[in-house]
Amino acid sequence: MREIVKLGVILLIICSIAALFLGLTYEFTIDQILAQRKAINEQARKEVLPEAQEFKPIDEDVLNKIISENDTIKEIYGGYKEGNIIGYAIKTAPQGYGGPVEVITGISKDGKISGVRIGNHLETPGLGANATNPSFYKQYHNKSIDKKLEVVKASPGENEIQALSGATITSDAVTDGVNYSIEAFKTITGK
Amino acid sequence: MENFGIFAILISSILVNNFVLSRFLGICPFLGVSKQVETAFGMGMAVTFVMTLAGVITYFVQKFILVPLDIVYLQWVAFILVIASLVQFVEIVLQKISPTLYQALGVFLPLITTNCAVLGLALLNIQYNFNLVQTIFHSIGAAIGFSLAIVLFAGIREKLEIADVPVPFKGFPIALITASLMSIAFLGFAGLV
Amino acid sequence: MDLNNILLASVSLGGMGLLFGASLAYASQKFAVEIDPKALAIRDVLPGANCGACGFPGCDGFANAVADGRAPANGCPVGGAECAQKVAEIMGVAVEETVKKVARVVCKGDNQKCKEKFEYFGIQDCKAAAMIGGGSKSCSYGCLGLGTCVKACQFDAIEITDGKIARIIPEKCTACGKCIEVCPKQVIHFVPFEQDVVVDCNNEEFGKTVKEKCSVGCIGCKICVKACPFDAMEFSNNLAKINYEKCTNCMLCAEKCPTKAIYANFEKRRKAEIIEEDCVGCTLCKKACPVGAIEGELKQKHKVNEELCIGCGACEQKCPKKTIKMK
Amino acid sequence: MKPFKALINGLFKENPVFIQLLGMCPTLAVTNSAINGMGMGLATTAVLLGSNTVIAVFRKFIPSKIRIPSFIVVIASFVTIVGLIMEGYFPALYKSLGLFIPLIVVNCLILARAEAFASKNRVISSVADGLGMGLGFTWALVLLGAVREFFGTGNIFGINLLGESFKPALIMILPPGAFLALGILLAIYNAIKIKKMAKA
Repeated sequence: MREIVKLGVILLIICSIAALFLGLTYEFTIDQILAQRKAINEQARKEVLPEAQEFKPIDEDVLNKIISENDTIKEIYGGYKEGNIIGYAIKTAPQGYGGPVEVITGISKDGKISGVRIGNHLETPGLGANATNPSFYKQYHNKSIDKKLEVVKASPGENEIQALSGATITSDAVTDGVNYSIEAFKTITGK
Repeated sequence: MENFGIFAILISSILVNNFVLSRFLGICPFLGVSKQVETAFGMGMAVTFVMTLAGVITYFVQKFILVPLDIVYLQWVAFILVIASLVQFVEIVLQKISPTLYQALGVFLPLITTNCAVLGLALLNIQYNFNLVQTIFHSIGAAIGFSLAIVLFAGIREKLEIADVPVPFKGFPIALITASLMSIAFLGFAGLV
Repeated sequence: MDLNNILLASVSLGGMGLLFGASLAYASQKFAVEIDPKALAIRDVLPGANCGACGFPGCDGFANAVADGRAPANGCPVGGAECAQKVAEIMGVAVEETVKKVARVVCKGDNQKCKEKFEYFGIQDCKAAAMIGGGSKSCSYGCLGLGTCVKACQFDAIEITDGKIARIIPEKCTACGKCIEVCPKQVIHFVPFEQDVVVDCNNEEFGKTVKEKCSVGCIGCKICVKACPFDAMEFSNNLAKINYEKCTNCMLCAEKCPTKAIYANFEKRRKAEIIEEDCVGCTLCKKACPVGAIEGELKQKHKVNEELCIGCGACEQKCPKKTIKMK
Repeated sequence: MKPFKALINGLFKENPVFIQLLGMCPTLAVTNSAINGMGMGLATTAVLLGSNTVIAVFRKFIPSKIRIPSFIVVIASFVTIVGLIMEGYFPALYKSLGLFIPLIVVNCLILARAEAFASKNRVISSVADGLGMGLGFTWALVLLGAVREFFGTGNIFGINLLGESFKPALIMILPPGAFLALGILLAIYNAIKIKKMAKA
C-alpha cells in the first residue's frame, strides 16, 4: 500500500511543478501570442482592403444568414475609413486539392475587388501552394463584381483568371472563394 | 476533414494521408522493427491496440478536463502522460494475463511510448475537432495504416536481405530508399478523398 | 497574472499524475508476475553467447529451463566446467564431472595427400562446392577446406591450413556444435579435450579405392583393432573409430596403422615408472603389461624398459602397492 | 564520460541522425527547407539541454517503476515552454514547423538520451551530451534540409542559386524525397566511414 502512495505522490509532485512552470510561461507569453494571432488576421485584411484603417465584424444575424446559405464563408469584416464603411473583407474556405484553402477577398464599396490573399492551406508544395505567389492572386485585382469569374487555361479575358499550371483544382477553389465573397457582398449591400 | 463520414475518414487515414508514408509519424519503429514480417505484424497489432485506446482516452481528457478548466496549453503534457502511463499499464496487464501474447508483443510495448504516431494521432483528433465516433475510427484507421505500411515494408526488407546491395547501401540506406518508393506509390492515393 | 489559473493547472495536472502514478503502482502490484529470482541469477552466470548449443532458445531459455529443473546444471557446453559449477551452486545441486569435449576435423587428406577430381572455381563455400559432384576432392568424405565452419564459428577457433583443410584449435573450441551443424561432409566430430589419439579419417570405402584417392585414408584393414590391448578400437563400415572411454592413449594403434591414418601425439606419450622402495616384486604389473616392457623376477624390484613402454597405464591400475606413476 | 568527449561524441561519432537513426520523424518531415531544419534542430537542442539537466539533477529521486512517465512529463513541459515562446516570438517558424513541435516530446532522440545518458551521469556531462546530440541533430537536419531544398526548389535558405533555367525536382520537397535524400546521405556517410576504416 505504501508503495502505491509513494509512487503516486512522486508523480503528483513532478506534474504539479511542471504545471506550475507551464502556467507561469503561459502567463508571460499569452498576451504576446494573442497579439500575434490578431496581427496575422488583421494583416491579411489590411492587405486586401488597403484604404481601410480599422475593421469591425458585421452584425451577427446577417453573417449567420449568409453562412447558412453557403457554409464556406467563414468571416466578414467591414472596413472603415474615418468612421464610414469603404468595403468588406470576406474570408472563405473552399475545398482545395489537399484540404480547405483560406481565401480572403477584399471588395470596395464601388464594386471592385480591391485584393485577394491566400491564408492557411494544405496544397501540395510547388504545385497548389503557388497560389500564394503574387503573380496568381494579383490577377483578381480591380476585377468588376458584375459577372462571375471563370478560370481559363490561357489568354484570360475581362472576367477570366489564368489557371495555375498543374494545379487546376486549387485555381478553381480560389476562384470559387472569390465568387462566394462577391455573392455575400451583394447580399450585404443589397446590390 | 471534420464533416467526413466514417468511411471517408478510414480511407483518408489508411491510404491518402498514411501516418507513416505521408505524415512521417512513427518512423523510428517503422525502420527499427521491420526486419521480419511477424515482428512487424506484432508491432502493428500492439500499436493498433494502444492507438485506439489512447485516441479515446485523450478525447475524453480534452473534452472533460482541458477545455472546461481552460488549461488547453497543458494539452501536450497531459496527452503524453496519458499515453506513457497507458502503455506501461497495458504492458503490466498483458504480462500477467497472457504471457504468450506478451512474449510476442512485449518487446515492442515500451517502444510505443516514444512512437510519434500515437501522440500525433491524439493531436490530429483535436486539430480536426472530431466527435467521439470520428475519433475512434480515425484512430483505428491510422493504426491500420501504420500496420499496413510496416508489414509491407517488412516483406520487402526480407527480400532485400538476400539481394546483393552495394556495401555502403547495406542496412538502413537501402531500406530508406525502398520506403521512398513506397511513399511515391502511396502518393497515388492523394486526392482520393 | 491571475494566480488561480496557474494553481488550477498545477492541481489538475498534479491530480492526473497522482491518478496515473497510483494506478501504475497498484497494477504492478496486483498483476505482479513472480519472475523466478534463480533464473535471473543463472542468466548472469551464463556466457550469454545465445549460441543454442544447450538446445534451448538462447541463454534466457536455458536459464528458465534450469530454474524449472527441465535442464541439467551442466547443460551449457560453452560455459564448460566452471559455469556448470556456478549454476549448480545457484540450484544447490551437485554436478557430476563432465569430460570437456572439443570439436575436431577428422581428415588429414589435404591437397598434397588427397587427389582433386576437378578444379573448382565456384562460390568459396563447402555447402555450395559439395552440391557439385560432392566437391572437388576425389574422396567424397573428406574436408573441402572452403571455410563454412570458419564462418559459423562464433569463437573463431577454426582456421584453414595452407593444405586447404580446416583445423580446429582445441584451446579455443567451446564445443557449441555450430561447425558440426554446418559441415556438409559431417567430417567434424566431438573428441575429448585430453584425447591424444584420434582416427583422422571419415572414409567408409575399402582398401584400393581409398588408396587411389588419399594416401592417408583408413583402408579398413582392421590391424589397429587387433593391435589395441584394451579393444578400444571399434570398427564399422570400413572405418575404425576409437571408443574414447576405453582408450588409454597408448598410441599402439597409431604405430601399427599402415597408412598413418591415426593421429597420435607421440611427445605426450606417457611413461610408467616404478618407485623402487615400495615394489614387493609381486610380478602383477609384469603380467598386465601388453608389450612386456617390465623386467624383474619374483620378490625382486621390477623395472620399466622406457623404449618399449607405451604408457597405457595397465600396470599402474594392477599394482597393489600403487607404486607405479605415469610421467 | 568526460563532458568534452560527450560533446564531440554527439556531433560526429554517434551522430543521432546518421549513426543512431534516432528522431527520424522530425528529420524527414520538417526538412523541406534548410531554415525549417535549423529551426527544428535548435528547438530540439533547447529541449534536450533542459531535459538532460533536470533529469540528471533528479535522477536519484525518480523510482525506476515510474521512470518513463516522469521523464516524459519533464520533456513535455520543456517542449511546451519552447512551443509557447516560439508561437509568441517566432510565428513564421512556428507555422512552418506546425504539428512537429509537439512531436519533439516523442522524439526518440530525447527520451533515448534521457534514459541512456542523463539518468546515469553527472549533470555537467549530461548537459554536454545534450548539447552535442542537439548540435549533431541540427547540422544533420540543416544538411538534409539544404539538399532537399536545393533539388526541390533550386535555392538554399531561400536564396535562389540556379536561376530560372533549372526545372526543380518537386519530388524532393514531397515525402518520398525525404526518404530518398536521407537514404542517399546515409549511404555517402557509410562510404566515407568505410574508406576511413580501410585507410586506418
